[in-house]
Amino acid sequence: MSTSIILLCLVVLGALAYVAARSRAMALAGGKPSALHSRPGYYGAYAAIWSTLPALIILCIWLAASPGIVESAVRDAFPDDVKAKTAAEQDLSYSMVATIARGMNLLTSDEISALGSDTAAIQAKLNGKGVPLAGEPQPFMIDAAKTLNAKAAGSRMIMTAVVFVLALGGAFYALRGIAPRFRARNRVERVMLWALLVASSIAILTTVGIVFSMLSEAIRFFAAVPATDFFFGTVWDPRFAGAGGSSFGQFGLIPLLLGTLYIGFVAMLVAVPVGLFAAIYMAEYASPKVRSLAKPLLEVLAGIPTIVYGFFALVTVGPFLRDLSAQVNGLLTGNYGNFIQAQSVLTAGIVMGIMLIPYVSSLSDDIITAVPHALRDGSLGLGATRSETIKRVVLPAALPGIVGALLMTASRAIGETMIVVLAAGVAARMQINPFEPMTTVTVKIVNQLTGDLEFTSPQTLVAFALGITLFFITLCLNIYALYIVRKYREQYE
Amino acid sequence: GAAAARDQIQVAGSSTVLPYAKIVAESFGETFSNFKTPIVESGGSGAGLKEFCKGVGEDTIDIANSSRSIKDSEIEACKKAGVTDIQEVKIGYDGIVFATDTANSDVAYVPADIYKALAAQVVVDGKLVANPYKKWSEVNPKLPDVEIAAYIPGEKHGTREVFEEKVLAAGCKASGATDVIAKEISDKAAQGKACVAVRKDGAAVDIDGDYTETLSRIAANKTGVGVFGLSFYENNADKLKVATVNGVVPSTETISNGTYPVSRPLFFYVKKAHLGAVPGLKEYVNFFVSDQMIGPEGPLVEYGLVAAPDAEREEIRKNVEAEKTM
Amino acid sequence: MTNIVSPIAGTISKAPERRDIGIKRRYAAERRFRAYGIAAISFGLIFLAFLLSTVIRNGYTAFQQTVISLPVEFTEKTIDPDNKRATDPSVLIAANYGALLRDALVKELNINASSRPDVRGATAMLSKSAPIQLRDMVVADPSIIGKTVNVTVLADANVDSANKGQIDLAVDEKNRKVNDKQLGWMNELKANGALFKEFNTGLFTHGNSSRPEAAGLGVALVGSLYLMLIVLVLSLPIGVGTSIYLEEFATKNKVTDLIEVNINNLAAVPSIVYGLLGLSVFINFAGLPRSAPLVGGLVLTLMTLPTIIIATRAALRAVPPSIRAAALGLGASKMQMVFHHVLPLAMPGILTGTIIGLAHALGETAPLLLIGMVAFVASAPSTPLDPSTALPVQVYMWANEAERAFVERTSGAIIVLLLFLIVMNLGAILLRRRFERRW
Amino acid sequence: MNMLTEAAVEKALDQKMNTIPYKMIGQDVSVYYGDKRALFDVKLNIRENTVTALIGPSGCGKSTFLRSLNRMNDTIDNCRVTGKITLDGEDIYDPDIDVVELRARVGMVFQKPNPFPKTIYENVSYGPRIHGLAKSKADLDQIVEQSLQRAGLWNEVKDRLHESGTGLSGGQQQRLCIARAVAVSPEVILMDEPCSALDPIATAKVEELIHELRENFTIVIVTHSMQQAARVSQRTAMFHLGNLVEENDTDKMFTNPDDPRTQDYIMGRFG
Amino acid sequence: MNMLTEAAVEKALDQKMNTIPYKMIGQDVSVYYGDKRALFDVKLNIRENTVTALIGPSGCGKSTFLRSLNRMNDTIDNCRVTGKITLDGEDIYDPDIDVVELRARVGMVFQKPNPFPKTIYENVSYGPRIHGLAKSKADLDQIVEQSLQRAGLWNEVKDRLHESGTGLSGGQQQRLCIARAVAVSPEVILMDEPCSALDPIATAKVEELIHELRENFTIVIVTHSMQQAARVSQRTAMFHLGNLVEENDTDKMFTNPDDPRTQDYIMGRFG
Ligand SMILES: Nc1ncnc2c1ncn2[C@@H]1O[C@H](COP(=O)(O)OP(=O)(O)OP(=O)(O)O)[C@@H](O)[C@H]1O
Ligand SMILES: Nc1ncnc2c1ncn2[C@@H]1O[C@H](COP(=O)(O)OP(=O)(O)OP(=O)(O)O)[C@@H](O)[C@H]1O
Ligand SMILES: [Mg+2]
Ligand SMILES: [Mg+2]
Repeated sequence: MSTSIILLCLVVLGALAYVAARSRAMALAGGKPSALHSRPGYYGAYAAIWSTLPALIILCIWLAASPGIVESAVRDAFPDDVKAKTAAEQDLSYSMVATIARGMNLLTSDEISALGSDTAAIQAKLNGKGVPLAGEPQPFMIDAAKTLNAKAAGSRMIMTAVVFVLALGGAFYALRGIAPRFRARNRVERVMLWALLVASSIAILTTVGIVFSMLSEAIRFFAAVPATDFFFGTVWDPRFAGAGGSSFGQFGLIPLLLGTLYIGFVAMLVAVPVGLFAAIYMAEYASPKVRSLAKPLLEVLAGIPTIVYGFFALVTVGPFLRDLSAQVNGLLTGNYGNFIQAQSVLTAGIVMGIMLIPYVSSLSDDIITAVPHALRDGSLGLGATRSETIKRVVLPAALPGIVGALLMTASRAIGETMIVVLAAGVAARMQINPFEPMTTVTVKIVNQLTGDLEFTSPQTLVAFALGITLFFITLCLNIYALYIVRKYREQYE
Repeated sequence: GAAAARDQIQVAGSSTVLPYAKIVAESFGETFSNFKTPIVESGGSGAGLKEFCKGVGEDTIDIANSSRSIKDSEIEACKKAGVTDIQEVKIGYDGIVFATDTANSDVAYVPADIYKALAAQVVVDGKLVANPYKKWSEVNPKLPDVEIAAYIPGEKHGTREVFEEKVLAAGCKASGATDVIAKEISDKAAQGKACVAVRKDGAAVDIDGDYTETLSRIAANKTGVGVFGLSFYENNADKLKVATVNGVVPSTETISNGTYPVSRPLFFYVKKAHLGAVPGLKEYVNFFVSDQMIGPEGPLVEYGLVAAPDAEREEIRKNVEAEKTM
Repeated sequence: MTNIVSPIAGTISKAPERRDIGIKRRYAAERRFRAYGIAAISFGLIFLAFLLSTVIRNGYTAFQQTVISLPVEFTEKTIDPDNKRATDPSVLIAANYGALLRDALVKELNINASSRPDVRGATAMLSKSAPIQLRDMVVADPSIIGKTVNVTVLADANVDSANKGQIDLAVDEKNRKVNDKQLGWMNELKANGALFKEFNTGLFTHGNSSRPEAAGLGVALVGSLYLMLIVLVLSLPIGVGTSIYLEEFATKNKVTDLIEVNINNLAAVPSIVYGLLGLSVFINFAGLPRSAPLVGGLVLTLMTLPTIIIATRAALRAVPPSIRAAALGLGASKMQMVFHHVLPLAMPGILTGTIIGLAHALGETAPLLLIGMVAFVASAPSTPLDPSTALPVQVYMWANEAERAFVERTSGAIIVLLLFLIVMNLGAILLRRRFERRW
Repeated sequence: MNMLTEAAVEKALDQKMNTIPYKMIGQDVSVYYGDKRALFDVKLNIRENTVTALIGPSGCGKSTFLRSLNRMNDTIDNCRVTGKITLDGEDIYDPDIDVVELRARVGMVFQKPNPFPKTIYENVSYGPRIHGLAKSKADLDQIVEQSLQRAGLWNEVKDRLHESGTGLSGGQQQRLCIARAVAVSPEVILMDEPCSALDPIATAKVEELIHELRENFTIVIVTHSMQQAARVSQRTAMFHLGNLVEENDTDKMFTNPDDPRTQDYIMGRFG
Repeated sequence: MNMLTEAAVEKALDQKMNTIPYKMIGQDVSVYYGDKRALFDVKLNIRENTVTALIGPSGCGKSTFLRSLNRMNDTIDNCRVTGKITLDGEDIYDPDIDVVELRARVGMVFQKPNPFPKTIYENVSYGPRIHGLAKSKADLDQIVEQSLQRAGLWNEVKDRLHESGTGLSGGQQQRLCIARAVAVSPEVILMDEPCSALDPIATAKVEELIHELRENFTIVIVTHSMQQAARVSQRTAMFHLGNLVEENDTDKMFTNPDDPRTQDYIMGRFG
């Protein structure tokens, strides 16, 4: 039975269990719901959970585990000469066996027996069914594939049986356990709590996934380039080695890191004051009409694709700043030379800052609005002006939330790519002038990953090293930020 | 999962080849109404080949587009994953041109000028020094008296290698810098690299984006010089003025007959194992290399591809027919 | 009203000496503060207006398309000379429909049919998709053969640009995509009413194409719709569930601190890294197909989760404890307290997080690059497992096209993307307003 | 412990009310907020169908004790309760006990009015709804009306049942909270200064309601008004600095208290 | 209107206090919350250095009137005030008037304790600091100590001035709010049921404080305790359903009110 049909059956079974348990509970209570410990719906949910959840868990585990078990069984049956080969070659053989097995499932049993062990014919036949094989299969593979299919089918049959037994057993068990004083709600809520726990574990799993999806390639990078050259190098020039350096090039992280922090800092310099003041105005001064209009409008800024901002920086903001600087310079010194480059830290920072405004404003607005009114009354009643109230009472009370919002904004600034590419360029330089171009870690990650470079060379692999390094750096920053927030948190009410 | 067999060709790789592959894919879908239009991913030659070398099977891609030939290490990686029989198909050439804003006067470069203007180190008075030139006219009095600002392909681009090899290295040699470098640097590999190292003081700007970005940069800085693909230039001839190299105006003819020096071949790679299995794949490859597509009259050339000479095309087709692998 | 100060009743007290509480200075500060607020909002809105007006100015023309209406004679001789269509329908597909159009155009413009350059110049004015259009007409209804029908076909992108005045006629003829002769023909057709602009429905229905005039956002729209549905359906419950667990149930200890830091950190992970994750987990490990909206949706979900979680937690934290106490005191379980009282009160904040998160997801290209969604896809996906692209991808790809006609389409696509965003947000904003209440 | 219990039994024998069974028994109840100890070994029994008033100066731990009777203290992170409290003989701090069920049986009205930001109707009907006390909409309507009437609020709000509960005045809000608690018909009702926001008339009504409820319910009320304690309660307990100073019949307490501190407090000599 | 004023004048002649000047005069004050009218043409004068108590059943508009005296109603979105209120003869609703200065002169203590989520010290020093009343840190320290002492809180908190104000018990919180208001030394202090969260001892302290403050300040207090009104005030005003029923000397009010409704209310006949 296919997985989706099993799932469908489970859903139906769960629904039936729900209805049955609910009416049984009602019957036991004599139609008086207050005689029950929990509302009747909870009894229904309890039975539904018992009838589906264990079965589902077993189903998932089985589906995840059985291919591995079948694989090892099939591999054990490989001829000795195959087993003598390297692990990589065995892997290849197995993947071919798996492909053949998959292909055979598309054939009728008559076709299979007609083919016998004619390997070339099998390849042709499978090709005809749209299943490509890397080469002509060896005879042992045909048998192995047949074993694989047989074992897989057997496993599936047992699984189906187990799942249905579990489902029916669970439903029966739950129905039998129902009694008026039975604490169905507590049980259901415990399952809900577990569901919530599982939801929050997804964040952890994501982290694990990110680390693992980068780790192996990062290790390959560090095998080629010494870690010290990477972490402490001050030159980023992957194709040109410095005097006496490695044979690949210079992979200095520091200029990228500085660029990341610098551009992020300028962006925050724009976004934080503008966003915070906008939030304060919307929450404290603006009429509901203005607020309900301005807030979603500002939120549009967050929704514009960053590539649009990028071109905006490239075509409009950059040249504008350059010409402006030339004018200013001319007025001051008489020399009409521009001191701001068209692509610079400043350009990228400003444009990115604009993109980040709604992150600060919308979140802070919600947080400021949530500060209890009594606090404002208290301050106003003492003769404070509105702005004093905001500065001294409302903002401090809202601070933990606002810091959270700012953290998220900063995070977004660090992770942004397109704007930087177009507004600040891709040149990794180490300098402190905000009017000159610099670049960021993320830009290099994207570029090294998506270029025409050889995918096996350190030049591409460095992207993974950069990714993992950035990941740990931001992790440290976040830990520090949490510490700061904890220290200054003020609880109201 | 044991999904049903795939009925759509999957292609990934170079963004330079993408427009050509797109045209072919679209025409293929229109001409062969029994096959679905192939999916052509962008993402770079490296990423494309990486996917290509993941293995054989309907859950892997069939074709990798590439703006450079596959490297040995990549073939090795392919082999490790079971991708043994790879068919290399050259589709033509990509011309690389220098262009400025139309408002500028005509420019004519020789590689030596470009080398002197853009190299990290140049020879002055027989010594290797950090590039001192600020204006083109300092490099060569015949060139315009404007600040050097060149928008060259970033290091992630395959074009960069061609630029280094065909322009900088050639200029290095022509200007006689090679000898000085050979004297000052002993390591052979480092000598070659010194020739093609580009200055990093802001006069030469790496562009990691596409040619549209270069175009925008030139629009923002009218005296700048950009490096473009021939096709891109031809589509924007009203905004750009092309420069001659060694006195030759770049065009499909001058490149294909070899007089214009800066060009590179474009390829795609096919998994032989997929040829019989993925419906339409064989037809697609044949269709791609037919004169109807890559011939001098075909839509690819109209878009800006430099067609390979007749004999070469014939050779390509023969190899495809024979399913010749690397 | 002066008579209230009756001499007999209590007199009005004399005001005591005023303390100096710096009223002037403080009011100036107040006004400044307020002005900062107005300035901040105006700054944001002016930039928005500027950005939008730029986009719209560049892109509004994309919503119109030049078409040419021609009386096409579906001559049997050209389509099916050997009259085999009854037995072999494929002849209808292979037939030379371009010739029909060429003949119609030659006749319409009175061109000397033997002048090859002229004929080529004239047929170049029609889209290369036009023959396909005729073919589809004939395949759908073979009885049309032999008749003359007025067919409206797409004009070539260059003609379209020229018709919209986007081609600089001052440029030398040979550096121009439309030559003077073609301009003359265009004017002639225009005068006859055969060449005109109409609303560009193709922009919303067609798949991607290498021909600007035929390229549309159909695939991208469906793809983005799938993506957003998946992101919404997954990230909202998971995000809210996580936040509820961390905020209401988890005991505050090192482990929850770790999770909190971890989530904040995920928000800082560059989006392309999520692409790497998606590639290795969903495609390589779980075996899901490339270029599929399902995978894209999963990747974007993971990317959006931190945003939603952070916003939701802030919103939950802002719900007054007295409400929780009230519910618990009535004998509500903690679950009931959360779902009946706390969550509805936190809804505005949650929706804000969702709006921002979804907006971010809607505009993101980088992670899609690695899972194969930045691709040329011609036909719309029918399930979330079929290859597809998304709106920002289409913007990204069109922005990189060499042909000039894609410039307006790029801006047009951005406009559509923003409209999509607005429609999507409108729902959330209306919901948010319903939940918004001061207490 | 045994000794203490014996002493308590002896004391109980001395009293007139010794025939009334205990609804709740508190033994050596101590409460800590983090390191800070707010209650010191309080031993206080609550008699069935009796109104017990808790009095004492501000900050002496009245609310803290009250909240430990229905485990509302569980919701305060760093709050820890030791000792034993039973309800009908069951230890309410037993891990097996269902705190939700406990709180449905031991209802609570808080010091600060805290209506839900929902309509008045929803505020009152919430409890009955989650506990399944009403079979039909009509049932529910009736419970709502009855509860509001008992809380003396019905006439003021009957025309705006579907307006927000937070729009009421302070006094009205508190009465709404009382109505909400009463609607669940718990066995014990804990009230933390329920009348501190009410005017005398409304207070009188609530006191009357308390009187009426006493027939079926056990009530514990914290009040800072000695008069109120005298009016409504049969038993009074006096706290000071986290200690239970004295627990006695209300009549006795206000006329002839055993503990000199009670005397002093009632006479207004300290606080 | 004229007639009413004349009647008031006659009434005033009858009173003993007619020599005390008016600090605030309210004429025909009506307050609307959106469409709902909460006060109907209230005419009430506040005498200088006098404690005026506002009494009346819950929801009758006491708080509303009080809040209109320092324009705290401005902060409620849909609230509108008509009529005229003057402070020392100046119309406080005049567009030229400065609400900040007004509120610094007319301070307020609220019904629900609302300490800022800051330390106790910062809570009290907040007002003096924004108004620049202290020249030095020592000055400020002194103001803080004095205010806390006046509010009867000093001994309880002097060792933890730098802990959070929200960590105090309800009663302590309210006294902190009183200290905070007193610290600005306003001319008029409005108190909205300031003692509703306090125990009798603390209440007595606050009442004493009110007594003490009366020498220098004008005080308006809303209370639901008739006893308290009788104890602390010299004048009492009785509200009912948004109308001012009667305003009179406290003594007279509680012994021989002019209006039968006052009589009824004091006797507990309605509410
Ligand atoms: N959540 C808390 N955390 C820390 N300490 C607390 C907390 N709640 C109360 N306390 C402290 O515990 C002691 C007893 O407080 P409780 O609220 O029980 O007093 P109370 O008798 O109810 O006073 P009041 O009459 O003012 O309400 C006080 O000193 C108070 O400061
Ligand atoms: N913000 C508001 N919006 C709408 N109506 C309100 C608002 N505040 C008060 N009211 C209404 O105005 C009337 C007077 O309320 P007010 O708070 O002045 O009464 P009160 O006499 O202070 O009562 P209490 O003794 O209960 O505090 C009440 O009917 C109340 O419902
Ligand atoms: Mg208390
Ligand atoms: Mg009030």
